[in-house]
Amino acid sequence: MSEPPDPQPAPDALPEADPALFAHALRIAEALIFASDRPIQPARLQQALPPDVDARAVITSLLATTAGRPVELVEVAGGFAFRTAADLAPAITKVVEVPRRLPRVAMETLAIIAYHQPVTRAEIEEIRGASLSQTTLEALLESGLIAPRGRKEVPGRPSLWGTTPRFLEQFGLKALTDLPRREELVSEPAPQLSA
Amino acid sequence: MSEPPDPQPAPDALPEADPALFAHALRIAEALIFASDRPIQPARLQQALPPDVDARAVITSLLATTAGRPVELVEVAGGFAFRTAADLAPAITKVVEVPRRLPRVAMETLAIIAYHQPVTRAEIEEIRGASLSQTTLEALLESGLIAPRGRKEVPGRPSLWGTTPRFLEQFGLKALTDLPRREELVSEPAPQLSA
Amino acid sequence: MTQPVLHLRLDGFEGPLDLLLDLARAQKVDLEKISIIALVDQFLAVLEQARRVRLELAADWLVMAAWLAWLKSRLLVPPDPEEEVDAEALAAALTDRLAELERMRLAAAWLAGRDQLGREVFARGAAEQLRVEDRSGIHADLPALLQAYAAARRRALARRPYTPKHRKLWTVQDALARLGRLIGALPDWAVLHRFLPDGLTDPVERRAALASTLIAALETARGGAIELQQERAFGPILLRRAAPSEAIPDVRAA
Repeated sequence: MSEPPDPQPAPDALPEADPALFAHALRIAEALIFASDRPIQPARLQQALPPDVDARAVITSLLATTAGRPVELVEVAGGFAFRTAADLAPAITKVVEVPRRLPRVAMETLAIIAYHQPVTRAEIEEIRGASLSQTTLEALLESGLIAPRGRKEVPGRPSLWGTTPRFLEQFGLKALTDLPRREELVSEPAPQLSA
Repeated sequence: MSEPPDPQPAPDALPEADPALFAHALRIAEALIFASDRPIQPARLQQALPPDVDARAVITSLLATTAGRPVELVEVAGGFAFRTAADLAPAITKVVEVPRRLPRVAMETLAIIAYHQPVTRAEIEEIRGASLSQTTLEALLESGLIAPRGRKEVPGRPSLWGTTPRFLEQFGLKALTDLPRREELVSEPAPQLSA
Repeated sequence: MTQPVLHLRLDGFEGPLDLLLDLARAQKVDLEKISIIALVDQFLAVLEQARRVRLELAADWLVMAAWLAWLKSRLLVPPDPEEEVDAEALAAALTDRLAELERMRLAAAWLAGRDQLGREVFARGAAEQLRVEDRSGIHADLPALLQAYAAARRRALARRPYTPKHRKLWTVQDALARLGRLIGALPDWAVLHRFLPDGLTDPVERRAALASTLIAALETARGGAIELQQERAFGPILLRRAAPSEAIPDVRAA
């Protein structure tokens, strides 16, 4: 608290500030910071305060009194703002499920893994007739729909990929054998594809 | 921001609810209502509270503890929200931008819509004995205070208008029933209407 | 909506009803007790005054003036039981309209007198986002998975380089050899088709073999080893081993 001497003080007043005035300033500060759509800088707060009350001192006081409260004063970029306490976030936030749509490449890759597992990335590329980006594979991995199934004993020992129980769940399958046979989906010219 | 309820209650606390649980519920309620810029309905609050704590009881407690504070809990538009105390407005408006007041015509139109809803534009004009400019209706619409409420099944199928929850919020009303009853709308002895 | 033509006392009135209400208010606090006749006189007087300054008046003012003058005349004559319109009821309806407008004015004033959000009281300026989107779920079903597989395979297959199908064509040499082998075992006339190689499913290959076999048969017949016969155009071509003693009869080939 910087101490602007009270201009019209009772002779016995504190040298710093009139406590009633300071209390009023605290009320103003609390309401203003609450109402502002962006963090309040001390200079901005100062405009709203009685002339003899220092905005910094008010903020310091407010920081102390709101610490540990469900709504705390915090210093953020550009000034001071009220924020709900971090420990309450799980209770007050509402989780809304927004299922993602798999991109086409991911969906095709997943389908190929499902039908040809265990399968290497190179084999997937051959079956799809297009190269496969690492990100697509990683996204599928992250989604929990595929998992590594060891390595193929060929030069380079590439990872083999297969589907997970989560995959069966996602597509409502009891087992992989519930998938329609490949021949029902595409007429393959020759069985030369079982890479 | 209420006074912090004691989180570690004395062992002789009330037998009904676990006081620590209730104190936690109070924290959640305060944070939840504070975080939102729209009124929180008790049902929404209930979802966020521990199962054994009644949202109504928490609200009642919060209403009591925040009364007279710079930011008070108020009941508005079917829910509960924090609002700055009216006496602090002069200080706040020094810093926070204040929207323009609605012109008299718009206020009158709004009152007619509030009391006669759902009501067509022609009916509003009939009551006012004057035509209603499109700008007035647009201004009300833009402010979010009114909204279309279907069409009247008469020739031309004119739009029907009604007030919104935002209207209740704007004027601090719990519900439309908070509006004065028609019988209460009597002029005080000789209100001077300047012409 | 006040037109620029409305000057003087009409300035600031939002139409005839507004003026009437103002005049009625000046009469009595209770609108139910106002004198319609006095009201009409006052209204017409104001209008007259306005017209002296400005001749143009908006139509709705003139309509109201005419209607009020008519109403006044009806109110002054004793009620006629034969009369369809009840002047008293019309006057009462006018009073009701004025009362309703008055109530709405008061309601507007009541609203305006309340602490308004954003003016006298303030809500949380910077709301916090309470909604967390969980995007871990995946929107995909089995049909989509199967379609994806089929689409990927079809596309991959379509992308393969085109290689023309290798055709195994039955040459005349082949046909000659086959004919030579089979002819010895032939007891009687036999159709040419029987001399085609087995397992020819492709129609193109089958026709090629038939042509080669026919040429081979003609060749063999020319050498005198076999006889050919065709009864009619497009009829079956028959052949048999030539009788060793006989001379070559007429050979009618296709």
